[in-house]
Amino acid sequence: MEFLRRALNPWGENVPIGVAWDLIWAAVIIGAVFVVVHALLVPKKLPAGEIDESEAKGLPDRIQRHKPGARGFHWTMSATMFALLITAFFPVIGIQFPWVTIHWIAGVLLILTVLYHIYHVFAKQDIRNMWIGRRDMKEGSLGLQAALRRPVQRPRAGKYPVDQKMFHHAATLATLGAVVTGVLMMFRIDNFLLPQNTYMFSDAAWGWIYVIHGVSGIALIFLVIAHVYFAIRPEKRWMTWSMINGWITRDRYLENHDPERWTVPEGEGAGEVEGAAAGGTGQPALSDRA
Amino acid sequence: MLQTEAIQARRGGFTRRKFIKGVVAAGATASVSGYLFRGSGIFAPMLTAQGAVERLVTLTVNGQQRRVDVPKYETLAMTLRYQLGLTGTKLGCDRAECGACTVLLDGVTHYGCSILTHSVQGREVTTIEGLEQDGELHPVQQAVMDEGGFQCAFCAPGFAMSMVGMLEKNPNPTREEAAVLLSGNLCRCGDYDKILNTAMRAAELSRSRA
Amino acid sequence: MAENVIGTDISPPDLRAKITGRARYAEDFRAEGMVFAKLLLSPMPHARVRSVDTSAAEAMEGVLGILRADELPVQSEGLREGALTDEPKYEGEPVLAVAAVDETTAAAAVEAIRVDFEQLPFVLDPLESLREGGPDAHVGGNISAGRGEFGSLKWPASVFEEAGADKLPMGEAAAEWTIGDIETGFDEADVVVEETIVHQSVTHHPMEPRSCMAYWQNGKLFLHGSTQSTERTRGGVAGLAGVEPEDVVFIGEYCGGGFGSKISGSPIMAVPAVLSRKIGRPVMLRITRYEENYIGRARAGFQGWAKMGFRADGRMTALDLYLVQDSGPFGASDLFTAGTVATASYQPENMRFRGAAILTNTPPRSAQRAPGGAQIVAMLEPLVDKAARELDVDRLEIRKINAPGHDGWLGARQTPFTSAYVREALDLGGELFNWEEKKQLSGQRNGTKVTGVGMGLSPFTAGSAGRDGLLVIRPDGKLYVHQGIGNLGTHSIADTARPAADVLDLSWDQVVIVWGDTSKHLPFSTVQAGSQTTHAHTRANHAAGTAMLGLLQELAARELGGSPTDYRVADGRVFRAGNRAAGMNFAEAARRAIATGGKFSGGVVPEDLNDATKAAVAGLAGEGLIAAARDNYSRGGSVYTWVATFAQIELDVETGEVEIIDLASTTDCGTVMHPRSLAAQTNGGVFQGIGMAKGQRWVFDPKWGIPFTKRFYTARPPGILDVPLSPRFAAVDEPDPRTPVGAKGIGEPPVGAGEAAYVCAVADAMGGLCLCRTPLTADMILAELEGRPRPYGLLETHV
Amino acid sequence: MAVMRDMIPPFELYQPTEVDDAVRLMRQHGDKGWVLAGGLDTFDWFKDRIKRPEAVIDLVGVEELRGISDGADGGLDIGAMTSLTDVAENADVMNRYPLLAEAAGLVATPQIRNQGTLGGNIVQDTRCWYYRSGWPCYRAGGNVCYAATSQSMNREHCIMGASRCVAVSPSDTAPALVALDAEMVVASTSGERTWAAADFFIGPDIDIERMTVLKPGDLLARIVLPAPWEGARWYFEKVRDRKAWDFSLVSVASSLRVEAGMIQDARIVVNSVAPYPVRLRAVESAIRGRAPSEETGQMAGEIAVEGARTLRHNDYKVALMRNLVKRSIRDAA
Repeated sequence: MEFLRRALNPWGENVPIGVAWDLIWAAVIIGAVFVVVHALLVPKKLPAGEIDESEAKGLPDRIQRHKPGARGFHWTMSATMFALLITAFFPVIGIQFPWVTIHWIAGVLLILTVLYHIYHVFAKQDIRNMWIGRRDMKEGSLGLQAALRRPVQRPRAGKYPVDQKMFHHAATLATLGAVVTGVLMMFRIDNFLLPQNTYMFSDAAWGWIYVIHGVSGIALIFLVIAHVYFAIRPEKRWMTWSMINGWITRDRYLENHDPERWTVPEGEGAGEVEGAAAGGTGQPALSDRA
Repeated sequence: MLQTEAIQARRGGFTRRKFIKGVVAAGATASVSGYLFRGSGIFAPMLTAQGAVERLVTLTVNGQQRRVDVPKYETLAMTLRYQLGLTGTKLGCDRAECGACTVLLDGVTHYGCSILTHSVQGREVTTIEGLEQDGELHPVQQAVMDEGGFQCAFCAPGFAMSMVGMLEKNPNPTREEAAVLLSGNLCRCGDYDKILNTAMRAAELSRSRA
Repeated sequence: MAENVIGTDISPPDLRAKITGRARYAEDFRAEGMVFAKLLLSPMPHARVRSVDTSAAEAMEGVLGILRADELPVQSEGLREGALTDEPKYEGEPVLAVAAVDETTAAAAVEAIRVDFEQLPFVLDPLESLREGGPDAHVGGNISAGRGEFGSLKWPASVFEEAGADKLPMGEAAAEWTIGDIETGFDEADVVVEETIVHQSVTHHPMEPRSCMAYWQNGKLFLHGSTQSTERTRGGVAGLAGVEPEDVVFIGEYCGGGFGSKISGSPIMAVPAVLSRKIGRPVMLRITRYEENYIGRARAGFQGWAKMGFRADGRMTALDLYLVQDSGPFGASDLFTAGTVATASYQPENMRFRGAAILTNTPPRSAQRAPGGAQIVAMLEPLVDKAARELDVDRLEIRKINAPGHDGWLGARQTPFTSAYVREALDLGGELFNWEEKKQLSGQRNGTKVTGVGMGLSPFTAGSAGRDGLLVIRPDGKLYVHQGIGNLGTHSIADTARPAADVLDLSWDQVVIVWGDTSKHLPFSTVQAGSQTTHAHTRANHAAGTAMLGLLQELAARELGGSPTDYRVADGRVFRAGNRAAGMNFAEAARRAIATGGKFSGGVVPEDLNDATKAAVAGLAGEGLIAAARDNYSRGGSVYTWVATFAQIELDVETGEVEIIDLASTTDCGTVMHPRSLAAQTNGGVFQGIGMAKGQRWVFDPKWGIPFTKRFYTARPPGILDVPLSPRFAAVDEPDPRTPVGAKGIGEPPVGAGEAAYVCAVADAMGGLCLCRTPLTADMILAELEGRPRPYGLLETHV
Repeated sequence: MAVMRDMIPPFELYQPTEVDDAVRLMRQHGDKGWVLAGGLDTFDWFKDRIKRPEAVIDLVGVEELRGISDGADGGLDIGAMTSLTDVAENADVMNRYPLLAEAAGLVATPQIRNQGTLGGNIVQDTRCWYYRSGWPCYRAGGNVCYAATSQSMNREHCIMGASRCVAVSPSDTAPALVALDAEMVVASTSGERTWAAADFFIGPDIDIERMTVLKPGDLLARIVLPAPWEGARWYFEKVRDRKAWDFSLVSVASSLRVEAGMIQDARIVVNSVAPYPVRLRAVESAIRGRAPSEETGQMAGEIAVEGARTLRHNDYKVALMRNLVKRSIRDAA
């Protein structure tokens, strides 16, 4: 299978012009296989972990996991991401419509959200939450064994479980790849933000830019598939809900998170208004244990 | 030429089978020391796929039936020049732009460089060599002699064929009409004035002969 | 008596062959076992071949051989062009050639060859190369310093800033000459006009591409090619093949148009010549229109500036000219001709000519019908109109005021003309076109169409001196005129034989023309360039005819007694004056000549003949009464022809389209040899000029240095609907005193006349506004009329 | 790989005599197949060795694709393989749809009109010389438009409808057919489908590699001229550099229904200003109820060029389009 699309430039030099579109299907298939295999191997319900009530004191019943800003970012980003993937790949697979303008505008939005996110994590959040350390490694291996029904003590994570961190970093890489090349590619299309500058780079350089853009986009297809799959997994739904309403229950917290690694300071509970509003929606999340 | 005539003319050649096959007819196979694309070299073993045409075709050129082994991608001008030895049909651009290769198919002017030989089976092909009838010049040729037509004359055969086609369409053209009917041919010597004189003279001669 | 054939219309002896398809041009020849060659063209405008991998191609069945540049006797080096090169200087320059059993295989083989090119800096626009640090077309430099050496010409940035975007920058010139004092000239002027003007380069595009076929037999090279001058091509071919001229048989019976691009064959002839020897098979190299666009030569373009001063009475007191020439990769001499030609219509009292010929990475230039002349006429004539308007002098009148008389002079050295009936030609044209009435129509509007009338006066060299003539009277009583000149389509192959027939008072049907194959013993003749043929070769054949007359008289006296002067020649007989019975016919003369031998049948020949002619005579010796002679007629002065063309056009102000309503041309080209052919030559040249003015294009992508006008439909030579249906023509028909025949050439002058007449007529329709660029396409005209931005910068080239 | 031109690469040739066989062959070979009608666009691609199909399906023998006949509900049916000459000189076309006859009669040259087909003229590929040079541009599947840069030679390119690609539609008959509200009947193995001429042409924003809705396997079978626009007032003009063998710099086609000196209904189409024939709906509605006068034309012209975006060398097209739209109303007969 060809990984690149190549062509002769006007001077007869063989240059890359983009990624082979067959890879779209490769990504879809790999994604599907992953989902199926995972669904078959990993049990939907994990045994409830022990809760040490002693740790509970002083904690509100609802603990905020995602600040509104973080959630806002997440959902705008996912919206733009879907817009980008649809406008990018549907025309290629034969569902045709005027896509270019939507695509680059969605891209610009994505960039804005990413910029906001970067600002947000540095200003408002503790980036260490995303670092992968030795304990994350241990957590990872134990988690894997637990998932494979090994008789091990299921580890408790920091604010973010290691698999979530890994996904985040993969997504970051792919997104940055697509974003950076995407900005450059805007110099080759007619838009009101950047002047057209077709010959800014050599054909070969341009070719590689298009390749990276394609590869990133195709990688994102797989990542999105995996992400959505986990989001709807029963045993992870409480996390999904937390991305909607922002909080998790104290029990969830104690069961899945290591207070040493994710210490919830006093009063760091979910705001009353939000709590009330989220109360109802919170229920299913609560009811799935017991 | 009328629509229906065109269809008749073409039907003539075709057996009504699913696919057109070369009409097998009398007439010796033309020397297949045929030049340009004798199909030897790396393409010799190209097999004929199911339902595809056969290489051996029978052409009707200047009233004679000629059996030729023609690659499927060969144009009529090449077949005429390099297989049938009819070099009067010139190649000025090989792109249907200059008219030096103009021939008649069923009396209608076509660019010989831009039609497949396989597409003209069953159609009457007339080239410059076919105008002269036992020593007597065609009115168009006579007109050229009378008017001292053409300079380098590389375009002459093509122009002559266009004039013959013109007479079929409009035996009594004005100078303007003649120019329009000859507008598919280029003359780089710029001898258009003399060419138009020739065309008008040709019309005059053919009227008087008819 | 004499002169009975000259001045009448004849049917050229080759016409029947041409119109029955029997005329064989180079690509119509076949040889037993003939194979085909294809060229690999450079994909880059300037590059160096690092390495070539031909293994895949050589492995193909049917591939017979590959020819590389280093195998050619004539190598591409510096300003010398080779048929193939490892340092291509323009996109499309042939790099190597492949021979195979058929073209399909050859083409596939070329595609299978891997060439690793090192891309080198290139330049398309001469002005870019003139900037400090600007790219050069050659590694060695951007101008020719003579003797094949390169030089470098760069102008400081200040020169460009001074000029701005809309005026030609004029730095240090590479060539310069003056007449009188230019400043004084402008001081004396009452009106001064000035413009920056661009003239596009234009590909020749003859109908017949320069295909050629070659094979070897007993160490002799047989080459079928397309050329303007047969005998003078043989030597060139010998050089290309690396053999002696006597080992070359060149066959070129017909030439499908040359217009200066096939003066003595083409460099590409080396490919079949050398390749066929290498593989031991006849090789046909079919040149396609696409390839012809690259190797087929082009007219050099100019970016120029002109300033003219006139006295109130219309006399030109000063002409200041600066031309930057686009010389292509190997140079062109249009620039120098242009300056000279400018003097031939205006006889400026003071003049300064400055110019620079800059090398560029665009297809090679060569002479093209009035090289330099056509360009400068089309560039300057609109300025003369501009001045005429300001002076309120009639446009025809102002040309008559400045036109040379018989005391006229040419160029920097101010050499005298042999004859100049310019005013006569202008008057004749004024009548023919009905100028006085037509000029009233100027600016008249009819619906969306505006009428414009204009004229162009175009001088150009019309011959110098001939070489040798060779005649044979064979026992069949016919006069065989051996023509070393080529059959380039002008009918001169026949017309130049007429003087011989006339001197011998022989009817035309008794004349046989021998031409087109150097094995047929052809004399060394003039090259067919510079409108030489008619003037020069009528002289040569007149000399040969006179020699033949002498031999006939001598032979008769010897055989029948008396002295040679007692004998007359007429109607194919030589006889005693006053007694037609006492003599013999040519057949008898031929037999007696053979019997007598010696100088009568080629045993002895004049010493001053060229060796090639001597060899030809030796080859014919004993076959009849043979006369060969060199043209020793007067050589002083400059032989010039003038053509005046008048045009009436209609300009559609809503579309910018122009239609030519009426066109009339007149000429002073000395004695009219062949009226119908002369009219055709003139109209043809005028149409070629109109084509250049109206829309023949030469467009490159500046980033890649690759041309797009490679096909007829993008290059746009004029078609039959782009020119007027009934152009009119008349000639002054006054003999030029410097030649016994009185004929001057006509090939070149018409081009500039047609081009200028068109440009001036369009300017007239636009109220005297000169767009100062050719081609003058609808988009440019419309943009101007609508007051929209110019489609192209004033100095922009290759558009 | 070295570049080679002017030699047709070998292919397998099929000459079906029935449409069914033709479309079956077309489906069988998919994008490795090529439909050959008149061939005047085709052979340029083949000789440049840029398009190299494995199988060529020559329609020369498919008689049902030829000929002009009365349509089912009035109007006229024209087989896609009918030669342009036959279209231009057919009595019915000349009398009932002179606009089409005129347009067909102005194509290239007599020889090309004799051999070229109406279908071929409609579906022919663009003449952008960057694309035609085989450069890897967007339209050729690449990642760049060579014609839209600050130094490109784009005198012939578009002033509207561009989306990355700035090539224009070269067809002369296309604008005429849109102006006549013709229908395109497309055959494929899954039966026939009909498109309004206006929807038949697509821009690069939707598919940068095609100019029409036709996909591999689709065959333009015939063109249906509807009764409604029979005998309407019309105007066609093609501005070009040469009077023969040239493509339009800009062309205009209009159908006007005029009653009591007022325009009741109109269809005005301009070509070679966009990648597809541009139907000027805004102009059409603006001129309804007005007299076909110089003023109306002037106004129409101004509306027509609103939003035009020029490239380096094609600004003149704005003026040319404006003037031609004016003429198409003022001078319609």
